[in-house]
Amino acid sequence: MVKVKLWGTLRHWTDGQAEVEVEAATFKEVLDRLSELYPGLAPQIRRGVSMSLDGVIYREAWFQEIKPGQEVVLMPYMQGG
Amino acid sequence: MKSLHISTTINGDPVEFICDPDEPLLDVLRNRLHLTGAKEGCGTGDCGACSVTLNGRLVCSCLVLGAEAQRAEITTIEGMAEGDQLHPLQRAFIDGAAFQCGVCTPGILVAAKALLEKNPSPTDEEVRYWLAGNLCRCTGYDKIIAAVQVAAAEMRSA
Amino acid sequence: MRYMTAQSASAAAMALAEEPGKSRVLAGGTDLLVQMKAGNLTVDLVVDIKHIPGIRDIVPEAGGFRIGAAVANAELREHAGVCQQWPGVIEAAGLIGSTQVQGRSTIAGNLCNGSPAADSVPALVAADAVVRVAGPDGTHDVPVLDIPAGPGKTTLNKAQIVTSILLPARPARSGDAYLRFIPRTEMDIAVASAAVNLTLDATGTVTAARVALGAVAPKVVLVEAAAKAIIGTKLEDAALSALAQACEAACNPIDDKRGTIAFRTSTAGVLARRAAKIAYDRAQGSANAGASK
Amino acid sequence: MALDQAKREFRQVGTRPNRPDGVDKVTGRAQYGADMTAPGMLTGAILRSPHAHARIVSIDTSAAEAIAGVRAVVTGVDFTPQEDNFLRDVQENCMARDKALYDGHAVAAVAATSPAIAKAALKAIKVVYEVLPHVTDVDAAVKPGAPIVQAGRALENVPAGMSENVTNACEFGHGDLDAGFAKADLVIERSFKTAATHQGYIEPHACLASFTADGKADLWCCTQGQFFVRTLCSAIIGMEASQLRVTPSEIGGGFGGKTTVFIEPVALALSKKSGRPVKIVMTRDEVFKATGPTVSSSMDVRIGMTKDGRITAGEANLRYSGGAFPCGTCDMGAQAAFAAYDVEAVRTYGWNALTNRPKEAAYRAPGAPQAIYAVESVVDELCQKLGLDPLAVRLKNAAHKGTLSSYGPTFNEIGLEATLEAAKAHPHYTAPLGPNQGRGLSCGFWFNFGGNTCVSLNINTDGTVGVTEGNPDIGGSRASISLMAAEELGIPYENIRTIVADTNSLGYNDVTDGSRVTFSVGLATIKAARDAIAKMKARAARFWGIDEEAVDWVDGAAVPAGPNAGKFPPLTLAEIAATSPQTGGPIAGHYEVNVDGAGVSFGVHLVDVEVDPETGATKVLRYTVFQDAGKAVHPDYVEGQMQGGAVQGIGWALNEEYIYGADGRLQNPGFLDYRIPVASDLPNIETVILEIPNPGHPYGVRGVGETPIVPPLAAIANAVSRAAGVRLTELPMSPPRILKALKG
Repeated sequence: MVKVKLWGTLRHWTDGQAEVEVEAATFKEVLDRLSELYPGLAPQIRRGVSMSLDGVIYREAWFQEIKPGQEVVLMPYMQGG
Repeated sequence: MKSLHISTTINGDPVEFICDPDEPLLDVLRNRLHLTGAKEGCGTGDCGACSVTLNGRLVCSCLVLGAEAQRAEITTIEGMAEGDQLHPLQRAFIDGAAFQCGVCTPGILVAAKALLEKNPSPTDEEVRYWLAGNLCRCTGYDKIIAAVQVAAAEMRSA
Repeated sequence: MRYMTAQSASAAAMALAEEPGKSRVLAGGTDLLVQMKAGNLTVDLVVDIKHIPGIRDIVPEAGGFRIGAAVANAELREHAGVCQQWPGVIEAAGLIGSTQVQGRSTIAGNLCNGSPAADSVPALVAADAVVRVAGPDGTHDVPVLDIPAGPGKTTLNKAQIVTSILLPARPARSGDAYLRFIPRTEMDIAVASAAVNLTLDATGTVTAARVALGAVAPKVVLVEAAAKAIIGTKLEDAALSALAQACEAACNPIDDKRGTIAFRTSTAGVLARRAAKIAYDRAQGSANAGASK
Repeated sequence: MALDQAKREFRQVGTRPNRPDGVDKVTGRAQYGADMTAPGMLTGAILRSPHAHARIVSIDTSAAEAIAGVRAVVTGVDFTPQEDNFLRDVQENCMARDKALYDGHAVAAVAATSPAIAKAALKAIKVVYEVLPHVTDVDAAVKPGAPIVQAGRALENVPAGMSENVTNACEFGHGDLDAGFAKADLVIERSFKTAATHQGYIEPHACLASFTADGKADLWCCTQGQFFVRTLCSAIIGMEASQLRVTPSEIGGGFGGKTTVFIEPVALALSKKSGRPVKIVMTRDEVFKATGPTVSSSMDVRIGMTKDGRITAGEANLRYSGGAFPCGTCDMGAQAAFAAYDVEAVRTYGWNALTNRPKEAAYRAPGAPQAIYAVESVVDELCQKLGLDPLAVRLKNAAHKGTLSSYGPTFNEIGLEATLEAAKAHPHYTAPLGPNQGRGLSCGFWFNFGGNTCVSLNINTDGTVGVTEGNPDIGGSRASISLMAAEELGIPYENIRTIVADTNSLGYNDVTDGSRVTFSVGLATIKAARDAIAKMKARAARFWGIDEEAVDWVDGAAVPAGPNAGKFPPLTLAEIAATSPQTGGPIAGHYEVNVDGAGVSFGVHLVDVEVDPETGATKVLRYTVFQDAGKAVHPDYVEGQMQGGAVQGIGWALNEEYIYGADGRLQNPGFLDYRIPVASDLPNIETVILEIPNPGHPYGVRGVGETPIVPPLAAIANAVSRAAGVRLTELPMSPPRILKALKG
């Protein structure tokens, strides 16, 4: 199980939980499980989310492996100028 | 609108062109003569990217009519290097990384050359005020001022 | 549009008079071309006056200088005599636009463009300069104060052109100064400006003064009350405060993207005070000429 | 690809060679967007709405079409409506469909045989508008009863009951705010506003489109991302990406503003319709009215601090407006607001509201400068009121490894403390100040990112190397990339030529944004060089008849290693290249990747100003920028980013602003009254580069482009507020605003 930290906005669709647990080994699996378990998150996930893994931000790397114990944080899709 | 036939001198070369009476010299240079080194950043004399000299005076070519070039002497960035020898300012700008995007650079070089011809030993403040009409959005001007001073020093010792 | 180069003032006036459409005089073109580019001015005839003999000359006259209407400000600033005699006019002329604009712009053009914020106009008014106007009916001289008529407007008719501006002779112990306020250090239009021209007696008391403000009313303002406030003084603090107050009272500015009524009013007073001190120092022959550029 | 722990000594990286495009750019030879021409080219021009908000009742183009020399006219109906919201917004920003949403919104376009005819044709187009009420201020836009710019655009994250103009909402943070504020000795709450500012690149947008009868098209344009231009234009025009080749010209500045399209789809549509190449060059007026400014903002910030300078809680409400289209920049601002601080309780809320202004485009660290300005202003005021040293307070609260960041993740190695220490140690921090002078300090933060990147590296038979990359060189990146290739290959910098490719010559490259190019393209270049080296080692191994594994690459040559060490003389790159036809054919390396691991970036700015108490004029006296570059590949261009960003921030703080009249029209669409800093406004901008290697890059490189625009807003505001003795809370701090504050 991976603990996934959610930013404040997303908690509206997780019954207020700031952190949820999903069965996933990759970034893509995290996203898929979250969309299944919390359908309210799907629109944001479709628009784009990035993931921080132990403080390193992955913009859209689906196959990025998640190892047990790693800190997983969802973030809005990064943009720059 | 009746076109005008103009005879002029650009970078030492005799040049003839046809232009509309209301056509700015900048448009003539760029669109009719393919001297695209002068840039249009604003078209209203506020950015200096189109700087050239007209009878030895630094001007914005967007604020000169092509018609006024009749029998005038114009120099542009294309005339700054002598053959394959870059002007000291041009070298100093490359050496000193005095530009990032480079679109304001031709205008700044033309303006800086006019300054050094008038004042071979300007203070930094004099350089800054002289170039106040040449907008640069990339560099913060720091390296531009430094490069002008490097070239000025080289030209003084030459 | 037609473009013509006039070979004489009368030929220029004639052409302007005969043009049924919209006509404009071209000297430096730094305002005209901008207006044409903006598309809010469609011109049928442009008369380039730069080829009129003598119109690019500066000549001494009656102890002062006659400045041709097509003398570029860069040229004017290189004239040692004018610089020495009228430093305030020179600093005002030198503030018009960038170095590039200086290479083309003229004080006559600055005047004829009719902008309430024109830099050289308050200095010329303070100097009591006289404008020579040529028209189909000949030439006459007009005080510079009588030329502006409001934003973008002058009292000249369509066939009249300015051919020169006379900066008069001045008594000993005289000095002038011009200051403007802009948000940056260059490249802006004056938000408020002040020119002071004064003469001292041997004791350092002001015996004559002219104070003019720019950008604080539909046209340049000659503030006689401000001059009165300093005549008979040595610019003591009280006199300077009275000067500033008189200037503020003379302001009738607008709120716009460049400044507020309150800001323009208060700044006009500040600038007048500072300009008066510079002019005073100059009149005393002091080297302390803190030009704003 | 992680940092090469061994790669600590550099031979070329860190030097300052001349940029390869230098001569072209000092001789006027470099070709920018407007410098392109094509035989038979038409001039395109765009008709724009004079109204801030109006329904387009009808457009009659017949009179324009009847003018001799007019070859095509297009309006909104010539573009197929897009299903996708993002694409539809881009398209409708390029050409309005039912409503004109801001002053300057495109409503029709023409292509004609001369600029004069094009201008006449625009005048001949008759548009009937039904003028609608408008709103240009973000606070007004969220009020009940405000004119609705676009209905039905709110995302699911916007709470019910808000104005329909609110399209986006977000919340970040952690901890118990009430408990945090209860621990504070002093809590300050302030409201701030910042004006929209423009990127202000000197080169207006320009493009040349050539659409042929067989459905193929070429597009030349100045852009930060030719591949993204292809994505957008092919979707909008309804053609396959393979049929559209986009070639970037030299680019005259972008700063984020050239990451999207404005005129390119219009030029393509006109070219398609006319069968001729069509060039469109924006005027400066058009650039200001219709291309991307930043968001404007209205913000409330509350921060609690103990007497000894510990921040106990922070809260920010950020109301941004990205103009007439939905905009997610508030997400970035809300994440960045408190990123520099280690705070137990922090909460940020972001909102976006529609207004009748041009669509926001990215501008260096989009969203961060505003939020951090507000936060850093309040921190500074707390320091003032509690009598604390502002730098000591920043150090005391600085985020560091292990800090739970305000946007969620726990930080790993970050360079903020080291940057603050560098500022503390610098003589600027303790230099004396005169009367009416003040010193300001601010931290800044930006995420940086990597992104999709392809590099191709060709070994020429004469021993030189061509590098092909896909990101326009906006500030010397060809030099940096050449340096990294030279470093890796072990050959002289001069033997490498790096070019920027069109969209057919490489796979997809993300836009030049997110401070990504030196980091990502550099990484891909190093990898591509290693790919080529592996191939050259294989050739050498065959030549020597030994195993590939038994060959090393040392100083630009293959050398036998292990048991064969010293057995054969080294084979240089040039020698291997010269015989490549005989040894198996051309040698090239390439690398394709979506790079992650950019690492966040911090900067600290110090500034001294003097405020004229009688006029409110501010003079910047001294300015020093401290920033971690990871590894400065070409230090000149790193310094250039730091200096340029600082100066853009100075402009933002003091004078730059979009000014709208009561009629909803932009009052200052030109460089005369949109006042970017000029040379005489500024002191030298001193730079201090720190080099704390980024573990996500083989050479430790960290992006540097965006962070420098973040701190200046607050640094200047803090300096001005201290000099003036009164807290300024609205940008720009123009002289009338400062004078008003001074007079109470």
